[in-house]
Amino acid sequence: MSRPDLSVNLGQLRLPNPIMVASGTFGYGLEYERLVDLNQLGALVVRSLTLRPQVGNAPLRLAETPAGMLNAIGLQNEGVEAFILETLPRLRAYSVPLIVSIAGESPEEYAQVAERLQRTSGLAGLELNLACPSPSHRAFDTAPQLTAEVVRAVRQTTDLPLFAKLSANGGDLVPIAQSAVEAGADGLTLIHSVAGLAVNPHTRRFRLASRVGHLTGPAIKPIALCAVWQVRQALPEVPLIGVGGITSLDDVLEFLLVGATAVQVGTGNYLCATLSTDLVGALTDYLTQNEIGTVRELVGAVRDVM
Amino acid sequence: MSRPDLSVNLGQLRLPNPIMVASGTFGYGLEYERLVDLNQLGALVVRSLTLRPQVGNAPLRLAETPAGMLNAIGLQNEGVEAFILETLPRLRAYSVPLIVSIAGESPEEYAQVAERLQRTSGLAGLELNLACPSPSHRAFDTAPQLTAEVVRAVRQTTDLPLFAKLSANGGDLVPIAQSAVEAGADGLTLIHSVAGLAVNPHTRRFRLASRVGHLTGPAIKPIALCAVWQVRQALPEVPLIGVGGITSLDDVLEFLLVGATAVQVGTGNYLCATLSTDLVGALTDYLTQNEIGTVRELVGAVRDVM
Amino acid sequence: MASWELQAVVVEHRQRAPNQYELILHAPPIAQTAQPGQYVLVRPMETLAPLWRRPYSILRANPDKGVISIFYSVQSQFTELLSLKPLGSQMSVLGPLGHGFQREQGVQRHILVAGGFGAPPLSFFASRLVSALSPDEQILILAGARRRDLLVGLDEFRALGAEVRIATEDGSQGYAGRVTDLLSEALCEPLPSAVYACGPNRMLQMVCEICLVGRVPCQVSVETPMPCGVGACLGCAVKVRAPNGAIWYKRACTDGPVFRAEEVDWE
Amino acid sequence: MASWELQAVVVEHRQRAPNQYELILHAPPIAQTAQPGQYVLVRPMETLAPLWRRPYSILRANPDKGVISIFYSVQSQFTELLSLKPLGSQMSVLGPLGHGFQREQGVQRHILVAGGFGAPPLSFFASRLVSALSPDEQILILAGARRRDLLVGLDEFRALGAEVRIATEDGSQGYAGRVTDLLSEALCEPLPSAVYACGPNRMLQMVCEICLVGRVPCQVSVETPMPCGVGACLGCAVKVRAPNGAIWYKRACTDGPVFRAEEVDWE
Ligand SMILES: Cc1cc2nc3c(=O)[nH]c(=O)nc-3n(C[C@H](O)[C@H](O)[C@H](O)COP(=O)(O)OP(=O)(O)OC[C@H]3O[C@@H](n4cnc5c(N)ncnc54)[C@H](O)[C@@H]3O)c2cc1C
Ligand SMILES: Cc1cc2nc3c(=O)[nH]c(=O)nc-3n(C[C@H](O)[C@H](O)[C@H](O)COP(=O)(O)OP(=O)(O)OC[C@H]3O[C@@H](n4cnc5c(N)ncnc54)[C@H](O)[C@@H]3O)c2cc1C
Ligand SMILES: Cc1cc2nc3c(=O)[nH]c(=O)nc-3n(C[C@H](O)[C@H](O)[C@H](O)COP(=O)(O)O)c2cc1C
Ligand SMILES: Cc1cc2nc3c(=O)[nH]c(=O)nc-3n(C[C@H](O)[C@H](O)[C@H](O)COP(=O)(O)O)c2cc1C
Ligand code: FES
Ligand code: FES
Repeated sequence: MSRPDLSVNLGQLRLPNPIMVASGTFGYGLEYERLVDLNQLGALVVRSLTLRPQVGNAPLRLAETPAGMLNAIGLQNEGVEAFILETLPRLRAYSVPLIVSIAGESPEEYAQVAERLQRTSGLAGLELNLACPSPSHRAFDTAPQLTAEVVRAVRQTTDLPLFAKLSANGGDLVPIAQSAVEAGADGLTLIHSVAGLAVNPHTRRFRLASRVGHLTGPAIKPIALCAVWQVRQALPEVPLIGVGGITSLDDVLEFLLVGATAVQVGTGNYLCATLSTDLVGALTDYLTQNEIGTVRELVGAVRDVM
Repeated sequence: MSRPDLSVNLGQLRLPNPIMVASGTFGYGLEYERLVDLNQLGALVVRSLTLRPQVGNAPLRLAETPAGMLNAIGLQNEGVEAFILETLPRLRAYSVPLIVSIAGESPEEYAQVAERLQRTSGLAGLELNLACPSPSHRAFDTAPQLTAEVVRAVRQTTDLPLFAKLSANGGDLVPIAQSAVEAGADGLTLIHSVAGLAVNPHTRRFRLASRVGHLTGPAIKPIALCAVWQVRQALPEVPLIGVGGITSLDDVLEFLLVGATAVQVGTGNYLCATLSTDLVGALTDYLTQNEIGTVRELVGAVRDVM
Repeated sequence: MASWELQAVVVEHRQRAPNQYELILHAPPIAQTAQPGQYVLVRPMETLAPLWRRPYSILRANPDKGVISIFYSVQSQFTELLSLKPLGSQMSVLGPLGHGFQREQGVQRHILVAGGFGAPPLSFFASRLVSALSPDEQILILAGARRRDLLVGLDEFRALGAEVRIATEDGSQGYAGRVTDLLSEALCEPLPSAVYACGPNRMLQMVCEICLVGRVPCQVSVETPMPCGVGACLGCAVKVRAPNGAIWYKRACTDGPVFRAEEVDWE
Repeated sequence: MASWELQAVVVEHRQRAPNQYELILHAPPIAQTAQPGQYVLVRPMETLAPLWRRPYSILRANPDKGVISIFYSVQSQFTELLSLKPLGSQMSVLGPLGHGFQREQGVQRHILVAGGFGAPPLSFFASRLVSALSPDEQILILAGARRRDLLVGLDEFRALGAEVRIATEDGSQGYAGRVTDLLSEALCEPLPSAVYACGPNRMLQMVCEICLVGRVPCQVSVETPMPCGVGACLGCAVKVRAPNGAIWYKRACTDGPVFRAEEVDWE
């Protein structure tokens, strides 16, 4: 049999394969460049950038939870300007589609970052991190009109493919997803994380300096799958990127089957640094062995138990 | 040191200790009567009862997920009438505070079940299961006014202590919690579960006949802790019952520290049938060793990292 | 029936064939009451993923020594953890659980149909049957698997002196085909028979169909997830049909795992 | 610096003291480049809880044999799983990671302060120091723990011929009190010294304070969770202060785990 076709289209954006790495979990990619062949990835999403550099939250920033983890990094990043001047030139050495994630405190801030990125070259798309970075910040993914404001502001500054990334904290995701698409998003990334908290019973203190953090990892996979499936039912034409708890080929297949066109690996990178590219290989083998010509056949192909 | 005081008050309801078993996970209690000394429990919450008997969902009803599980039992139960005639008399042999969980398709149905239970004796309280039992059903915990309707209808029929049990699917829990209390709930049980989904990648079928199910177990513990803490911040006077992922004494302490006055053990019962009463013992030892006179000292006592 | 939640000690743990392990546990109250077809829920370690305990049929119970044994293969993480349990270590065990096989009366041949890891409970059943067999009764074992190396428990069956017929789907040992073919064949032989089967659910479904058509008394041990094992969670639902056609759900963990063929509605 | 993600084979796994284990792994590229103070991230099994790999200091690296060893105690589920790894089994290892200890120049005494399981990286460091020591240089080991049975790696230190002074908080061996008391005492001796420390963070903080006051060059290896180990997740933040008072966060995993005393802001 001939080599299976792994490429997928997220609207106008064509990816060589559906395995991306998730924003913030993989740094700028360069941290992994000696371990992972970045060019084998479907896309590389860099950590969320803000208008100005951010020092991030005080420690403790992380806590391990059952099959998951909490993080509250607080958007530590060098800022969009330093990224463009210092980091992006090094990333241009790679052919991997590069997606920049944007965060901000207001629709205007998002738009300013997007506008600055629009004026540079070598980017495949933008992802809007609409989740709340810490309790003191505002989350833009908890109400349809907030989401729409950010997406609309950004859409006006750029013609790059635009993905709105939502967490699952805002109740019913469908209206929020809908408003993101109506405001101009080319696709949706589901899900960012779920709000969570942990206490160290021995010290009787919160485990995170920020108290509340983002729950990620295998623990949230059923929640993320549910989000993708529900949005897919409501918006069958909108390209979805599934993320949450992927650590194996089976996990990738689950997300594709419920309707994700591509997936992102986040916490899984910490179980094995080469997980993302290993998954590209495993997916290729799976398609070959099962004589599936194109990975797109799997998207949304889940069936009922009976 | 003298024996520590484990008793807690949930409004008017005094429990000998804060360790309860969660509705639906422990059957009617009788299934465990030869394994567990029911009288050692803080309270026994029986599975949710409906006005009429329910056969429940078709299999498959369960799926294992990373550190969690999905269930979609579909409220299989004998109905309130059979419960009162056949099961309750056997439960009356025990002195454990008995809480009956109620489910229904409308506020009226909830109220009818409550009204029937009000006319019997030997109950310590009622818990309202406001979560959605399956995709075809209506959930009453996703919007403040829906929650209020059910609680108000039930409150009018009974003077038993009344706890509203909410899942974390409705976005911000605080307004929902608030409306439950304003409508007459004496306390809140947090959380029921989180909506989740799983696919068997080998058969490409949903793992549950109902597709979407209830995610429970250790995986959701951070989410449940966050819910308890956020509601506690907003409603410091309302008694909260924490539930979600408890499998150890440390877990119990986490829930107490963020503000739960009592806790429920659900999925944990399946890791060890005697977990709930083992936890009563472990908690007693903990209080003794740390010279804490009453468990109530721990409630809400969490502090910041620094 | 009573069951116990206890910490059992590993007193023996040996590989019996490539990827087939027997684990012997010191668990006196369970050993004293265990009946063929009953099972235990075990938790090798305190890790939270895999979360559920898994059910294992009791392969043997020695009331005098207070030990039971289970037989398993490493299939995934749970069984990998199980295989690492060292001698002398403890693990949480709940059992004995469920309703096992009941000896059918008034038949001359007890046919035990084992598909792969369906063998352990039938092996236990056979050993108890043998000691109570009247002179005109006999036991026939039909054991099947996909491949020769997936056949389980043949030594035990042979040690009982029972006739054993084997089927492998790839023909690597015995008859090349399904164990259910052997069953159909055996039921053609003119001996009043009863059938007891354990194996994959789709095999059980075929066994039930064959026996219902032939009006042969038949008991099957079904497989479902069983988190609680005591009838509390209602997750292990098995669809059953009353003679009047009414449908409801029984619990595999306590009403079963052994059901009568005519009860189960396989759809 | 280069690191490798590989499947390492367990070539030796032995108990060295009650609840102290040495695990020797065949991991040639790591063995060839490992420097004292560097660490590896290991994942004994594919279970998802505990989720993170854990960091372990490299205790020894033998470039010729292609093996490294780590030293650990069973504290919780992760280390319990680790302790069950049989000979010949494989586990995922990422390393060598981080910046280790750098030999301070122009001092006559290298004081290594080890608190409990802080010993392994210092043991590795000492072994490399010894072979490069000039005649007028010496090594002093200060090893501390709460109790005698929690002391780690004394054999290795003694085998190097270095002077070893011991402190236990309960007085069960050596000086009764903190290892930092031994440090203060040692620094009173009139020898130009440098300090290298690894142990619980609160011990490190005291070591830093003592050395800053005494103007003694000092390096400490800090402990934080380290999910990625490569500087990507920014979860292992350590608060640092520039000479001008500016504050920001460095990454323990790559900028450290060894930091200079004057850098770290312990608050
Ligand atoms: C009453 C009862 C008695 C039992 N008795 C025994 C017994 O005596 N001995 C015994 O070994 N088991 C027995 N089982 C089954 C046992 O409980 C476990 O399910 C079994 O050991 C598998 O455990 P696992 O967790 O390692 O695999 P799991 O993680 O539960 O996986 C289950 C199965 O799915 C399979 N799977 C994975 N990928 C694929 C794929 N590509 N295609 C198809 N399948 C796939 C896995 O290989 C595995 O076989 C019994 C079950 C019941 C209900
Ligand atoms: C750079 C670096 C190098 C390291 N090198 C080594 C090494 O060489 N050897 C080594 O053994 N470890 C080393 N560690 C620590 C190691 O990574 C693990 O954290 C350690 O093995 C504990 O693993 P665990 O998962 O079993 O315990 P965890 O589950 O992570 O628990 C962590 C600790 O919390 C403790 N805890 C639980 N209850 C209480 C309580 N009531 N009061 C106080 N504490 C409690 C646990 O006992 C345990 O000690 C290193 C860490 C770092 C960052
Ligand atoms: C340490 C860490 C940092 C993260 N930082 C970001 C970020 O900067 N921007 C963002 O959109 N998502 C961020 N996320 C969320 C991930 O991109 C991803 O949505 C989430 O981790 C769920 O996927 P997973 O379960 O595979 O990790 C971060 C996650 C982790 C664990
Ligand atoms: C098998 C099963 C059945 C349940 N049935 C009910 C029910 O009938 N009514 C209800 O309010 N909650 C029900 N729940 C939810 C539990 O009461 C509890 O809220 C949930 O499991 C979270 O706690 P846990 O993580 O400790 O399991 C059920 C949970 C499980 C696992
Ligand atoms: S396993 Fe829980 S009812 Fe059967
Ligand atoms: S462990 Fe990830 S940045 Fe340090």
